[in-house]
Amino acid sequence: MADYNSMELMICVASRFLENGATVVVGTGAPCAAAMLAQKMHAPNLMAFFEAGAFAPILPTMPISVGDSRTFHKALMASGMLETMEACQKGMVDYCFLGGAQIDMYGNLNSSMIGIDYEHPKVRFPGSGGANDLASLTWRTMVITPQDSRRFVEKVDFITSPGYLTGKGAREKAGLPKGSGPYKVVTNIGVLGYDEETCRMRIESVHPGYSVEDIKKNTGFELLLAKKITETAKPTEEELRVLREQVDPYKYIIGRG
Amino acid sequence: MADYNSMELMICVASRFLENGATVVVGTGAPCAAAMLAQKMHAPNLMAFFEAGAFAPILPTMPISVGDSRTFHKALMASGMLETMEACQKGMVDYCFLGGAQIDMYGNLNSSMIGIDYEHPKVRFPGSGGANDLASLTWRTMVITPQDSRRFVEKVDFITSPGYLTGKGAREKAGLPKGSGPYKVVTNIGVLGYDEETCRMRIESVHPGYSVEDIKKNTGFELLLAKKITETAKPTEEELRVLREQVDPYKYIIGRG
Amino acid sequence: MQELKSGTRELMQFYDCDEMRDYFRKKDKSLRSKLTTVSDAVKNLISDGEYIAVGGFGGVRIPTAVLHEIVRQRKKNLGLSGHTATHDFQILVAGECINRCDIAYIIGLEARGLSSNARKAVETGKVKVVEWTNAALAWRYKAAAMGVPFLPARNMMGTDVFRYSAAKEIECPFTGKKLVAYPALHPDVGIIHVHRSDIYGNCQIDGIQIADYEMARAAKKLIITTEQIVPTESIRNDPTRTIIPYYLVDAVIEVPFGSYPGNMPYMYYSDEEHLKEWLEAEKDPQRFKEFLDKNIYNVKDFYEYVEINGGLKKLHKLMQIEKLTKEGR
Amino acid sequence: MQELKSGTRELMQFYDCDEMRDYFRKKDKSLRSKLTTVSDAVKNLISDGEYIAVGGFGGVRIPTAVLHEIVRQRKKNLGLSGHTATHDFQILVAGECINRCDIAYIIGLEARGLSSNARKAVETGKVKVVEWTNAALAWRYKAAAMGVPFLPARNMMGTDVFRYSAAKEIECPFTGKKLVAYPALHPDVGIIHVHRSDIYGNCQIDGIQIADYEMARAAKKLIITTEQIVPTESIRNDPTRTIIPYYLVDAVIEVPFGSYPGNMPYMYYSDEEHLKEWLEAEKDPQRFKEFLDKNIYNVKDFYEYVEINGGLKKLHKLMQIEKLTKEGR
Repeated sequence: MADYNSMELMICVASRFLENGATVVVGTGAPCAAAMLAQKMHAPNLMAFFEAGAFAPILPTMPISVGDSRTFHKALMASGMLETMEACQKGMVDYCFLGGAQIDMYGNLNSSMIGIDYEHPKVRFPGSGGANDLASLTWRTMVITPQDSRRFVEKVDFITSPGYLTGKGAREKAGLPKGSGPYKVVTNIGVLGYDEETCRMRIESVHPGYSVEDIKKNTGFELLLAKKITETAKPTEEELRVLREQVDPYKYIIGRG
Repeated sequence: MADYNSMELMICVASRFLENGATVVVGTGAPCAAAMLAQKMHAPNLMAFFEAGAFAPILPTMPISVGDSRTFHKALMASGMLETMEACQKGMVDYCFLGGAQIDMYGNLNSSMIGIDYEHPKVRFPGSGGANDLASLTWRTMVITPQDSRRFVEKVDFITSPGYLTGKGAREKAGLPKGSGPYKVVTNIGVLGYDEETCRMRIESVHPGYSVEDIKKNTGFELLLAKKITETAKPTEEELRVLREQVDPYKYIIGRG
Repeated sequence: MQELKSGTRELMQFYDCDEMRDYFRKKDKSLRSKLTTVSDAVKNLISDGEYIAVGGFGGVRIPTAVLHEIVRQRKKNLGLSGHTATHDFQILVAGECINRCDIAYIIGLEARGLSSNARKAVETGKVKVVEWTNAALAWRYKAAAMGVPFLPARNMMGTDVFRYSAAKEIECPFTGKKLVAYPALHPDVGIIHVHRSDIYGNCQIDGIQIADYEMARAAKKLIITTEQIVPTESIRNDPTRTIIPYYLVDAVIEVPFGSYPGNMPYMYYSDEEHLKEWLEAEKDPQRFKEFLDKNIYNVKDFYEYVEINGGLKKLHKLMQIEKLTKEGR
Repeated sequence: MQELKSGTRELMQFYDCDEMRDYFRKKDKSLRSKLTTVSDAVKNLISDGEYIAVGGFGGVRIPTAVLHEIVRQRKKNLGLSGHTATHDFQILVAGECINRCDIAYIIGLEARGLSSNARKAVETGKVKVVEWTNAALAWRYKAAAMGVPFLPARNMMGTDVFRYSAAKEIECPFTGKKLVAYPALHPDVGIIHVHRSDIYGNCQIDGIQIADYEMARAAKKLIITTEQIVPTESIRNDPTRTIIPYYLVDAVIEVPFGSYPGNMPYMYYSDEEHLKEWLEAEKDPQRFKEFLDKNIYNVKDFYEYVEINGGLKKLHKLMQIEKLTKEGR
């Protein structure tokens, strides 16, 4: 039985959601590792974009910046940021991966500030970057994040990237493209998805060694339950081998797990 | 004294309006020859664009199409049509050269159709191409055309490219950029400009061998007179030499004069 | 604020941006070979009644082989985006393939004169038209390429081109200025001839790209003919030059000298003799019929068309003219 | 139709499109040498209070020499377009040169962590901010580059980013859809580092251009630093690669390794050691002051800055890392 750390687990689990033939805008870190792992395992035809303008590179090593030269190493196209953003706006891109300091039950993400007074934030974060764009314009937003109740909050202090906003139909009513929105949240404890009727977050699978209670305990709002909650399949030996030997041999990402 | 034909005369006269350091979108034929002549005479720093995307070429010979390979021979940039059009829209381009089947006293040009029923034109012409764009977006529209009263009409059947529309202030009221509009009309008989108060066409100079009466006789509307009407300076020997030897050695254009 | 006007015509071609999102979501984006034949590409990707757009500039970098095949397969009731459509328009009208056209520039062949046959088709109403300009159609492609339903601009207002268009005036939310709004134009099929493509459809174009950058990103289906197929490795070695990425492309066909009788920048100049012959032939219906039989209907493929018009010797001359080692025209 | 909202902030930087037309009309477009020095370019082209934009991507292809010189000349009250501004933002905040910023991404250095000094400047209000996104700022450049006062898009709506922006909602005249409208952004001064330029400012960039195509066309004044000056002939031999044409450019300075400590694609990788040292130094005010004295204030020019951080030996290592012949980080 393979042993693994929580970063390795999250990357393996996330990678399985990326099907062959899909398109994904990835960032640095875990999302990039997940996309690379998917390409090497079950999705050789997963096409990866980077928001600064790189299309379908052959990644030689982990990029530090979503605009650095690694992101367009042996790419099929090195273009500009709006090439990526407009491909997303046209509906060409299936997935994006985002993170944030806070997430709420509708998948709204905050990467801008902590505090209630915009002029006087308690803590200021970098802001949207391309996160709002990707959450608005790709079809499905994925999140990879450690789970705790300070991060999974009833109400985010600031909506940087739109989830389902206030619930079903709210995105469309706000003007965002029809049919787009949050998809999965992969944490160190389990996998969360969204209830189709209410657009609220729900527990879909629990990682080996954890319970539904563990997930609830680490969440600051009431979670719904999927009809059938499964146990997450462990990383396979093959997944771990490829991840460790080919995707992240220098442990830039999995070393943090 | 140099001898010349009317095409040579028109090209020489038109070229003198293009000052050094100016920018101009040229078409094929006489405008292209005028721009090349200006560059070789008094305006080495006249920058020529073509509407299909060529910037500052070194023209080896006359292009047949405003998009053919001659237009970007040794160019500084080979881009796209919108690069040119947006440069115009931003106010980067001083001059354009247009023609048409009809022109009226406000410099409105028709290159679309003869007839009064749009669905059933008596004669159909190619249409705007880029003409409307250039007349709308560059600062000053120049016209090189033979003059007769079938072409210089009271009312054009169809406004393809905007002159001053219905008179002073009409362009701005219609939404076109402030301060732009028709500038000079160089014909085989004389040079026409526009009265600042009324924006109506006026006689500014008369070519050698012709009279103000000749211009009026060949115009289907009442022309105003500039305060001082001059006789057009003849093409100089140097102008003719450069035009014939360097600009159009195969007489593609000046052979038509 | 003054009254905001609208053009008086109906839009010939318009897809809602959410409808297009659904379409592009489903489009196969896997890296698979798109190699096919001209005949199969036309048969499988262009249906009667669809709206097409042709790359290049009328007589420059045009996909002649595909245009001829459309005529040969007797496609009917096509719509066309007439963005400086010259020889391309002439071919499609000769084959009676189109019945409607968003026009900027049609009928003419620039400095070469006018096509009497194309003119007659428009004058008699066989081809229905709506007015635009070169920039307007390019901006319509650009809106589509960006995934927005319209773009604002500052031309066309106050003229009859606007009046007989399907554009609308809007008020700028920041300045209060009057602007013209151009609706996105997504052709059903785009057809572009390029210098180089790999088997997947990653394309490079040398020299001006006219409006092909935008059109390639606007079209629902995209057919590429290319002077040569290059290894994907050469694309990956210089991805900065990729103008059309593979996931937009549905068909790739290697057609050397594929822009003939049009100009292919840096490679060969236009065949002015043949274009003149075509214009002349149009003047007499019987002669034009024979001309079309000889050059298109009774011709098997593009090789044969080139062959009967001078073959390698003619091509060599056009290469010399392009490279300025021989005098043209 | 539902109510159309507006962001609650004021626009930091906006020029009317007719005002910009007058400006661009008067801009000298003659083909003259723009060669100058970093120090003169900053002295003559950047005034206190102006609004600047920095090309590249924060730590990739950045014009470091100009940024340091802005600090050295103690420019004040500059505005900044914070389009993924990372190390560039860090430098300008360290010099206390900026007092306002249109932000998409600031404070952070992506995977490297956050700048405590930059964060403090924003948290304390020393740098006033208005919210946007990367795409929004790029579209604002694009609107300016096109010569229109705004562009429509489909992001940002429904979020607090919109709420604390100066964007507006509009209704599409063709579909009735709600869209966000982004006002044109014309920086007073754009600063871009490129791979190659001639003395006039015709520039080529290898690899992704981020938003520099648009920004170069939006800026009122444009400063170019370049890895190398090339003969104009080489530009004319491949005009397809020209990304920035000369008439947009006001100053050209040859600065080899000019993106150091940032990454220059295909040439050298970022100096992660130095960037880490910088982040570390920020943690203690006294130490940070010494760090800045050492690296900027007491340094004559960019050569010296490179020299004290390892000189040729360091540069060689970064070239090896970029070319994957040596392990980085």
